[in-house]
Amino acid sequence: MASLELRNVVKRYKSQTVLDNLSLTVADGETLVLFGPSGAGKTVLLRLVAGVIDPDEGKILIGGDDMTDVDAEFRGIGMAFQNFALFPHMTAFDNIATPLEAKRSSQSVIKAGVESVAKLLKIAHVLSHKPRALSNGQKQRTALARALVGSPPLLLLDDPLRNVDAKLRFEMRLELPRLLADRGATVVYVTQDYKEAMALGDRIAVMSQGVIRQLGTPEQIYREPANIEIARLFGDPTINLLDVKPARDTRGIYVGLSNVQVHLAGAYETAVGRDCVIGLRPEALSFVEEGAPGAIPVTVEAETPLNEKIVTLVRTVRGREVLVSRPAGTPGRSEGKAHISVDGKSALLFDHASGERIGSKNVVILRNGEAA
Amino acid sequence: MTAATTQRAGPSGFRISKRVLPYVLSLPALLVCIGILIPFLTSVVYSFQRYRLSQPWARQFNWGDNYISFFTDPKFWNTLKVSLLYAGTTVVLELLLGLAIAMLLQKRSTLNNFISIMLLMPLMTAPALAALMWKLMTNPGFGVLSYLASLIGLQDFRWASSPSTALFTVVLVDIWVYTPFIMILLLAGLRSLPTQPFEAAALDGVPRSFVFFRITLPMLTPYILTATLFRLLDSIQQFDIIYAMTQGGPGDTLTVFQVEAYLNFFQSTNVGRSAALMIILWAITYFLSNIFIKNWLRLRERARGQA
Amino acid sequence: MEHTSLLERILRGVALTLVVVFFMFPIAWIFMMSFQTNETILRIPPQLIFEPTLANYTALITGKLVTAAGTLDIAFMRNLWNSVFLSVTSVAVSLLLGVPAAYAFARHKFRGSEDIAFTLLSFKFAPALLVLLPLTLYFQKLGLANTYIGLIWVYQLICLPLILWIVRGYFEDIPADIEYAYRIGGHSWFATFRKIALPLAGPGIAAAGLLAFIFAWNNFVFALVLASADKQPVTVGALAFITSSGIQYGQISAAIVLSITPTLALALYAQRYLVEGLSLGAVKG
Amino acid sequence: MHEKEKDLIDAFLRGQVDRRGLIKGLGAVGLAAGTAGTLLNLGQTRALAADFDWKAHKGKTIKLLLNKHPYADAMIADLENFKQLTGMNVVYDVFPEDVYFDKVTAALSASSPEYDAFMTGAYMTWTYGPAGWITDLNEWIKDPAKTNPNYAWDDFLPGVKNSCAWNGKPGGALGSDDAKQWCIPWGFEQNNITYNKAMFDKAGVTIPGNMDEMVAAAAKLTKDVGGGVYGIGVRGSRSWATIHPGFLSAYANFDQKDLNVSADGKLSAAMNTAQSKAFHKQWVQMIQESGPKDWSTYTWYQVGTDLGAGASAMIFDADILGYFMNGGDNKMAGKLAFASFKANPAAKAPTPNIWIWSLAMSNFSKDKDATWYFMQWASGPEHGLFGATKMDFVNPVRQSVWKDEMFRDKLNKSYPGYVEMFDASAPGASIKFTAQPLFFDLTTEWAATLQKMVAKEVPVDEGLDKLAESIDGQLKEAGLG
Repeated sequence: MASLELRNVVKRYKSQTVLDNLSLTVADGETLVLFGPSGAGKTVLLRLVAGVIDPDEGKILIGGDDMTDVDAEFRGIGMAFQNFALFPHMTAFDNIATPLEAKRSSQSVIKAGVESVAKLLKIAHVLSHKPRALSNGQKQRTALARALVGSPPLLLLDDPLRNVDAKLRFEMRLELPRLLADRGATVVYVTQDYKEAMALGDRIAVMSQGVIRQLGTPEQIYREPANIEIARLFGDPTINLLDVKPARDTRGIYVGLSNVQVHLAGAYETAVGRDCVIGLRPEALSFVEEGAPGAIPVTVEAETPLNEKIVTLVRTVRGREVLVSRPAGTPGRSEGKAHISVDGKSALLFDHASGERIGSKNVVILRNGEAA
Repeated sequence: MTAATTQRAGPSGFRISKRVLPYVLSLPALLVCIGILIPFLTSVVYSFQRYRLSQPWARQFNWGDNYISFFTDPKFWNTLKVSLLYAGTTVVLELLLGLAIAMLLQKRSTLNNFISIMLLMPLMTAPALAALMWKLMTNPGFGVLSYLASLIGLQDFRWASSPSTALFTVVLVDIWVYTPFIMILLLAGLRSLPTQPFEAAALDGVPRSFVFFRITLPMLTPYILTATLFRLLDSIQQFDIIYAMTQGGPGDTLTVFQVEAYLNFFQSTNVGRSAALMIILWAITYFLSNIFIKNWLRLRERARGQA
Repeated sequence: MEHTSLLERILRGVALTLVVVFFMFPIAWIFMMSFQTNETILRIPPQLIFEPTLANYTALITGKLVTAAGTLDIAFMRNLWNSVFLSVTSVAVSLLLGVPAAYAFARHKFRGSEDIAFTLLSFKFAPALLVLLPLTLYFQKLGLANTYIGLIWVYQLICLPLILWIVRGYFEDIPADIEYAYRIGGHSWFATFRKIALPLAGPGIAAAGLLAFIFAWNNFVFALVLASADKQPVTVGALAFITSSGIQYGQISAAIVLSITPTLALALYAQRYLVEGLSLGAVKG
Repeated sequence: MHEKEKDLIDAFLRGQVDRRGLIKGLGAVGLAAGTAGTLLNLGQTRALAADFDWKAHKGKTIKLLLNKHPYADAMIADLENFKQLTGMNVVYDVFPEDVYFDKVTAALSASSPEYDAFMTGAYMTWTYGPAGWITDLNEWIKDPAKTNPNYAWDDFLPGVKNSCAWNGKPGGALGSDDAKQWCIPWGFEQNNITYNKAMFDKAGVTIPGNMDEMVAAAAKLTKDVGGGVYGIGVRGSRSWATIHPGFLSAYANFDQKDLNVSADGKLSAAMNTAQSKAFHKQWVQMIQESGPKDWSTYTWYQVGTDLGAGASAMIFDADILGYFMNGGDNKMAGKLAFASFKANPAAKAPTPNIWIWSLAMSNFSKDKDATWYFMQWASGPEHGLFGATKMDFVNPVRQSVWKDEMFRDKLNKSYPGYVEMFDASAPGASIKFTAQPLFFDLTTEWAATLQKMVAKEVPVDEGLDKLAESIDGQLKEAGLG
């Protein structure tokens, strides 16, 4: 058993609070992604769990045991660092072997262990090289191998793909989930890349300023972001955010977009008459013919292909810029006048002042450490 | 058995608490030095006494008299001026020269490595003996440097014996002896700088002067500060070179603190005054190094922030 | 950095040559004087041509010096041995005490760490003269006067602050993550210190150690004041050639050459560490 | 003993080999110079043993602190005889001259019992005596039970002996009735002229008879000898050592003093008199015109080296400095000559100031009686004669040694004019300074002032007035003025 639990953890540096009364539970075998901008406290949290820094307050439990005052080497953790943190004076083999040596394994066990994990990560041919002779991708795999080799029940991966090139990152993003699942370990994975978070996480914890803003499955985070900030972080191209003031008519609650009333599906009663921000995913917008119901006239400004999508920047008559995304190969407009329609069901509504999403349902919002 | 359970057995073995560990590591060094602190305090007491070894009957506390008398003593102000001038000149020149040499030798090659070790040889020569050799080399008759100077038209260059060139001469010897110290520290510093920023700058075609002032210097600053600090501490306490070359002369041209303190102690046996002089010197170095350390720590902090 | 123009390479070459000439000329001159007697050293004007003699070295090594005032016994080799012994042991003790302390200051920001570090440095401020007189008194009471142990202790004043502060800088330059990675891998702090921190800061330790060695080697006032003639280092020993019947420049030169040799050998042996800086190329990119 | 050694010693005794040749020869067969000397002196030792219990301190060990000096070398060469005579053991620390007095001050100021006796200069006893570091030796000298009957205290040159005796009162006359004998003179230096005869001949210069002639002679030598040779070597470093040799000897010849002592024992500066100013002007002019170019760095060593290497035509400094330069591997070895010097035309005789290497007894010695046994032997007539005739123990302080024909012959043979010089100036030779504890402060400042005058940073008159003012201030501050 290697569940992980943080209870009311506080970490301060000088006068600055880096982690503010944070609580979190990761189930055995679960992969939790810590997602957030730099400076959110993700890395600090990881180091607290690893035991290389100490919390000012709170407890850290691993597998149900209180590890708060236990030194790093006794916590049974494997960790991969963003900058790889390879030992520059040792070969890749020796680097990977260090956790096995700590267990005083025999030479043959070490050799077998290192070679098997190296084969798995496709670095068997560079084991005799020192880090300075390795490519970035090989360094990254070596670092990962070192974290995995001892089969630790708890794996901490600190943005391991950050410093590798795009191609490798893409490959790894495909490989890693299988790799981690095969190990059966509990994983805490830190990233700033939402796609990585979506691809790898059983659950994602979105952090900013030392607080977990939202904790949920990737689906939940994407569909029901807790606030504007999270909505903006997840999704590529980024979500369109427009100031609106919802109103009510007989058909329900609507917002006015370029004189077109777009009716929203959701419990937004409280939003009526308030200053709000509507969040429209670019894929929730689509080009329609003039005269179609709810067609909003726009001017096409520019068009870019993005992966398998085509993203179009359009300008409404009020001059607001909006991104529209459609799968590549589907019809659209690349210039001139056009019309778009909005899928009111997938629209998100946020309070303008606080940025919080309105009408939450199925959404777990965490604030000040209280799990909802 | 899982890894976690095996390892959890560990804490029962030999372990030092995280909080105690740093003290355990640093205390032996501190204790060894503290022993030296006791004589230091004794000297502080001496500095508040009227204490001439040759007049033991007149020994008594005169409290601040030794210090107060300095304020009205033009010789003291001269000492202060000369000491600071000497330290400032040597440190600045050695720093510039040391940095320049380190940059010339920065590229790793067998020749450069060999030259850098060879350049350490002046440092390996005991300053008192080095000064003796320089004194011979600048002798107007037998001195090879005087001879060479005369070949380039300096027929009557008086080196350490003229008030106008004495400072120049001892500074020259100091530079000769101690520049290698700064050079080797900065060379090690230069060579441990990360290469990425430089490669990036080279790719972007950033001008060399910009690279030097905006990348090299800031990254090298902690090393520069360490080297400068140690050099400054030694330089302001310089004795060997000055005493061996000029004994503080001609006139009172080079009566730096240590020369005055030495003469007061060993010749006049005026322990009180000698101790007071050195306490002032100590205070000055304390003050200067405090500034250095503060900056050093700040830079370290910033460097770590960037990483 | 490879795009150096021809002009620049020439200028660099010229500059380096000037540097080498300035720093090496006196050394070369001393080296030449060590093969001469005063008769050829003291010529007006000085000349390059001379008939080399090994007399100076013979005198130093056999301990017999023939001067205007007769044959003198000299203890130069004994002085040389004292220098080696005092410098080596002092630096060894300093490393033993200073490196762990430097590590503590670099890695553990503990209560009062900066104060302790500064205090240790501040011993370097104290002019030797300031502590020497009272120290002689205390050493006599403690039975440390005229002992190697007492001298090695006092030599810590020279070596310890230097090692502490230079090595500390090197430790701080090792990214903490590297050490964390090792500890998380299941190793104790001591194993981490020994297997990671020490090897990585090795060049820094070597450089600081060598500098401390040089400063210890060049010191003479401590031994002069605190010990008797049989424990004097080579720096005091070389002064013996300043005799009332004249300065024996040839012998002093030979003494300088002999006294530089062990240090130089040490430096050449350790050169790849000395000029390497941190061996972190891979980590720091 | 091996045959070779025997042969060598026999040859020496037959006069076929000179002393240096003997020592070189013995060294070549592996025998130390000291041992060689011992062998020669064995006979004398046997004679010493009469009428006195030399074995009273048998088995005891005393330790000496010695300066690396020919005097110490001579003593060490003869030491085996003392050991045999007394059954005592003597160990010693020898330190280089450059740092010797620092070592003495360090050891004594710490009240270290390590050393029983040590070498010192008479000036230093003006500090050591009042500080309580050394013992008044009268107690032993005057006790027949402790001093052997052959010691002959009266045999010492009176000027030299008295210069080592002081009553401890600032300004107290040296050798007064209430004076304490702080040290026993061992060897001493008078300040006279040593000159390069060939250079004098070449420039057509004769030995100067007074200050005016010296200034003129030095100038002419500088001009006419050529090859960069300058006229006169004198010391100029920022140290008491610049004042005490030629400078003070000439100064005293004009009846000038460093300090005045008033009837009530107060001291005041005396170097700003008109006569003193005139003398200073002459001295400064002489250095500017004909001294070494880097005069202000000149110590004993540079003055000697230049003379020995032929860079200077004469020196006005210690006679034994010239003596040393006339030997060894010096270029001018055997080409130097000696003359006494009387700066003041009106003076009757030369009045050289002197430096006295002496033996003092540490107050912290654990066995002073035993120490005195060594001291009386080391300063006794037999060792004096041994040192003077067999080693370079010049100048001996005993009149009996100076009367020794072998010694005079040895000098006359290789050191032309030395004996005459000595005979002319010895009667007037004594310390010309006023004994007082600020000796080093005042002389160092005096030297610094001279440097400023020579560098033309301050006019002579003004410089002396300032110096006197400063010295008066310091004397007052120390409670002496």
